[in-house]
Amino acid sequence: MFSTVLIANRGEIALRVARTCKELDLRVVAVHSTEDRDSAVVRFADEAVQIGPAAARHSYLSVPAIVEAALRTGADAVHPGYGFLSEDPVLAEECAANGIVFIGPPPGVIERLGDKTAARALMHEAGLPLLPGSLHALGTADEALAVADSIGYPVIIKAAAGGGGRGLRVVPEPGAFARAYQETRAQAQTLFGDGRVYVERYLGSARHVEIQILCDAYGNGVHLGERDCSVQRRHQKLVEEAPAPALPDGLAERMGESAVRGALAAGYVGAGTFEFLVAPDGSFSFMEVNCRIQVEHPVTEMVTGIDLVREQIRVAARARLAFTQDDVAVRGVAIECRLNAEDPRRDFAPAPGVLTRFEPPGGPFVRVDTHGYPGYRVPAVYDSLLAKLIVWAPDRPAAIARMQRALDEFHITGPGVHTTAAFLREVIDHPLFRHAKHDTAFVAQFLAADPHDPGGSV
Amino acid sequence: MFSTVLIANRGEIALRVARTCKELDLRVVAVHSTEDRDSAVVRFADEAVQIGPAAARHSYLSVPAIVEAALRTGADAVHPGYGFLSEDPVLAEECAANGIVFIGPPPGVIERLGDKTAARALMHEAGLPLLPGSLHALGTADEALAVADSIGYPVIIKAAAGGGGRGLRVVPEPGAFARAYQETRAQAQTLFGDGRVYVERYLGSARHVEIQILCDAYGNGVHLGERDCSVQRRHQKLVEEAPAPALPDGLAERMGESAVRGALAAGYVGAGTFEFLVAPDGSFSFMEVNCRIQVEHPVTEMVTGIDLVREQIRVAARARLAFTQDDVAVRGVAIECRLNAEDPRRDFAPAPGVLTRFEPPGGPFVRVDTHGYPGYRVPAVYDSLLAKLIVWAPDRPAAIARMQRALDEFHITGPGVHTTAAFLREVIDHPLFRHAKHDTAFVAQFLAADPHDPGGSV
Amino acid sequence: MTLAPEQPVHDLAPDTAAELIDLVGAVREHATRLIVDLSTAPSAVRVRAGDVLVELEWQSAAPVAPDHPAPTAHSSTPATANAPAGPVPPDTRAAGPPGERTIAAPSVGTFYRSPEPGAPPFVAEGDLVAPGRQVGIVEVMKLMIPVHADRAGRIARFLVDDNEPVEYGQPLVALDAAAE
Amino acid sequence: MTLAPEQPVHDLAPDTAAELIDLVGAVREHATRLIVDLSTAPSAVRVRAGDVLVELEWQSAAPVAPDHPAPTAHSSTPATANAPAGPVPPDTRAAGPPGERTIAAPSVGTFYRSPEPGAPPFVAEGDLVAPGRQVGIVEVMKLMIPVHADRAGRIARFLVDDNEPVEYGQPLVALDAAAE
Repeated sequence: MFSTVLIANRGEIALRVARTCKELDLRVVAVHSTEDRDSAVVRFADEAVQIGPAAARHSYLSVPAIVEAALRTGADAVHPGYGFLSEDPVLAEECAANGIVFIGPPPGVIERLGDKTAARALMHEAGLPLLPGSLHALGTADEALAVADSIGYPVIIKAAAGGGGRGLRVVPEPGAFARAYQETRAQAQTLFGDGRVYVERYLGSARHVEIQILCDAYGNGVHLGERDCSVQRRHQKLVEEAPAPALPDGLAERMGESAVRGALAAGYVGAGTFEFLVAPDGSFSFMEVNCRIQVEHPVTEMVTGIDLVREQIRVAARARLAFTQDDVAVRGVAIECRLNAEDPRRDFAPAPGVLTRFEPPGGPFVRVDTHGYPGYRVPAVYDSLLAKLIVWAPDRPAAIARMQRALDEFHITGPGVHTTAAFLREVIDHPLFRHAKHDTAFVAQFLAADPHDPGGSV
Repeated sequence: MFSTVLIANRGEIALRVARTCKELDLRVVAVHSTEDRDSAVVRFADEAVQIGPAAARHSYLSVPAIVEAALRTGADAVHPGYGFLSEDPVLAEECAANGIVFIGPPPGVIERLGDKTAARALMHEAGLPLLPGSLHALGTADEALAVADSIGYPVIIKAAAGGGGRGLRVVPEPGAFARAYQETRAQAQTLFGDGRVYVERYLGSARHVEIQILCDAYGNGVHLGERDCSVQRRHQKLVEEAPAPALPDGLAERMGESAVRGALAAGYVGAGTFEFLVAPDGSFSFMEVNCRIQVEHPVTEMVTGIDLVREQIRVAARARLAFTQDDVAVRGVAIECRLNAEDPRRDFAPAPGVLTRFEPPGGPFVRVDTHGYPGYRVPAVYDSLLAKLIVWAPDRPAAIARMQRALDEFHITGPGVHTTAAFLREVIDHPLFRHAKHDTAFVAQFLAADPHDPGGSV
Repeated sequence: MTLAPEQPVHDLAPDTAAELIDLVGAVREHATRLIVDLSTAPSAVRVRAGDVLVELEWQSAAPVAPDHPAPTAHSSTPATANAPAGPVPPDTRAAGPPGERTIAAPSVGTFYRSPEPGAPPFVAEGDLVAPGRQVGIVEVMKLMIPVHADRAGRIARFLVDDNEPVEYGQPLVALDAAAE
Repeated sequence: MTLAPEQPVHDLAPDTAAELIDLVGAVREHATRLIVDLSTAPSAVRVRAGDVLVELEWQSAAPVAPDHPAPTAHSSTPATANAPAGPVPPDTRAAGPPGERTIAAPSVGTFYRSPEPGAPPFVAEGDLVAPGRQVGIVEVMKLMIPVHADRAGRIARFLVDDNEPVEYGQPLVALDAAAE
């Protein structure tokens, strides 16, 4: 096992990782920007290093600054959290070159699965079902149009280097294709420095269901069940739950087996997520692999009892998986709500500021993962995720009732500060969600009919 | 099901009960003294009634005030919590007389089991093992001495109307008996208005292990496993865990079956606790029944996934138990620490005051039940329990590591405010506890060797 | 300014740093609560305890919206531990003009102005009462608890109607104590 | 100003430095909390405990942006979003006499005073430097980042030894700007 783990992240996930490190009796090094010098993880860590200014590209995205901090503090492992450098093969390589363990898959695996077309081709070979579409990045607009025509409309154009809901464009009919193709390529070049795109069929009504997998360095892999993340706004997840409600019998098991097969084919080591779309007819299609711990990992932890960050650290330290697929049992239902510092009445504009009141809910089967505390100043320059509220219950109606209670109990106020708590309460209360009849279009439909978003911009 | 539940209690348990009521979509009425008008449950409840002054005997212990408040607010059920009137047959009777459901056992059952000698006799009949001792209250000192002599020393003298660790006296040898007998009788008269006492053998080294039971109104009963509450200071529990560590194989099951048999023999309805002592030789003896929800109920909830307050309310509403003994599965290990507003360096003297900082821990598998919040003024006039910190993990070492982490994360400060958090950290760290070699004498021995209690008064 | 020059404190023995740290916390807390508890924003506040001083001022009469601790509607009464038998400190919920005192409910229950239905009330508005004079009844679960004036004065007005439910400590009767 | 002159406190026994350090921390902390707890910004605040005094005032109704109540040791620097290439606002951890400015580390890394081992340092204490003059190097992962003076002045002293690890923003060199 390691002696010291440097956490190359901020916000709730940095604290989340630090907590498990402490439980494993590991020394914790936090790195932070000037903006985050009073952050919860800095207060929690054994040591903190200020690695750069507020701008993430010179702090949380600076590989040299992070490796320098690791070397000087004697860290023998780096946990990248999610976002930032979590899926950057360069950090993984630099860590390896300096004798530091990167807690994540090997750099080559990150690189291959990070290229969404390469990942599609690899999973196709491994026998996973894909949506009709291109297995390789597309060339000229005419070539791409021919592929789109052969798939049938609507199609979705995606950046090969994209992921996390960015660099996407839906094309409803052939006449709109050429322009959307150029725009997506240009956007991909801007966002990812890589203009390659691919096309696949777009499912207007589908469930986003993903499988959590865990592999050790000895070729053993298990899945920890599925999560439903269909409650999304503009491809950003808002509410997640495990298990996925109202799936056809046996579907989750088949998806789980597919994910493990795909992971082993890719040489995966660590915790990862296979994202699938489930069509109304019950068929499922591979979308992409996320080579990191996910924001929504707690719902899997709550139903399996397995601390995913602990297992990440264990397998990174070359330990074998301590359990087999048969040992993994899912109990009850867990739901997560993401409370963002955003104002739903102003089209979810960021609403940061000082938290004059910050009182998380408590009591039975309620978990809060947050870096907030009374007096904390939510910075304007980073992601607006302020807290994850997770509840568990024996069944879904009880979990929904518990989430309602817990959301009502969460008191966050401050000058200029708004959160999505009340909006999430309405989402959870909605009959479509309560009856598990929702799909990925649910929030957009809900907002279109709702005064939260009077401009109707969704 | 009910429409409105009045909670006849204060502090963390009032909020705990209110949370489950909300989840069951029940209207919540809080009652409070003048001292508690800004309390968490008052803020949480749908309606609050000020029923009396700070002195509990004119507020939380006033049956007329509570029933009056229930009638005027349209409450159709009263939840008594623990302590105060939770085991007072008069409140149960007055509720019944006014058409209100008392959420607890029938008055006759409370009365019979509240008389510790009657309870012993009843459980003896039901075949439960008792410690050698008197089955009835004792008469003259000479008669009592003869009983003690026949039991063999040390013996313990207990108030028939006692319970909860009050009204006890240990007698090491015959010469000390007469005086201790008179003192215990006088104390019992003062504390409980009932001078009757009984005698049983005193086990110097024993584990306190208790069984959680749940019975419906149709003669169905189950147990939800055991809790070890051996970490006690002056008969007050400090740390509890489920399951009990290092018990001989099959013992917990035998105790569970005994408890259910005893409960059904008593005509029990609701949630209750059978307290046992487990001797070093692995034999167990019935001690008493607690006819209420216990402070330490969360550890059972965490390992079984069953919300005990919910089940209390359901069976009080004449619902049948929704599960059988076979459905109850214990998973992992849960530990609870009681954080009291006390100063361990001043012999655990109450240390109340305003909480200028109050930041409970969070993250994976951590639960906090507390009525504290930033700015809350902990009153001096009530019990010093400020928060219960509960953790869950797949095994005991991981649960202990998690508790250490969570205790370190709990920040409570204020002028004059002290808590037992750091003391509990030392208890949890102690090799005897870590290796589950501790018994009910553990804390006293620990304190005798420790600077917390320089006077050596324990 | 406005925050006037401060006089030195000569007579107190020097405190230890630890004592001062405790004290400054308490004084600051009380200053905050003081402001929070006020319904009208002050333009300056000074709280001193021994060697500890907290002062604040505001440039204009901007509303000081009390933030936190978030009190409920009845936060401003100091809690006390009086038994119902003794004089009950009234809530300030229905605070009247200065000089006016209130008589508070000795129990949760129902307030009656008369000994029994149809009977004349114990007292009427405008009556002069002596200390100990009964002015009403609070009934709790068929238990009749008399309500007495705890001082001499003139009955200014009833704050609660006949046969109305009351909480413990709720002001029942306004008494003009100055009118004695 | 509006905060009027304060009279000295004569009669208190001199505290030890350690006690005063504790005390000033606590007083500063409470002053911050006091401001944080109010939703309307005061125009002046004074908190005193014994020999320790914290006073603040604001010239206009400028936004009092209290950061938060539990700052770490380096709480008093306003956070900024400058890129390393630009001038780095130094921490006030090693604040010197008034008029003195510091040059801050442009990156986490190791500070060197000389271009290479054994070579003479870029500048020595007492040197007059022009804006843009290189005064050192911070090495991060074999990348050499020059440290420049951002204004003219005299090198007052080095705040970090040669070959010592530094954090981003850490003051490296004290510059007497008035000595230009």
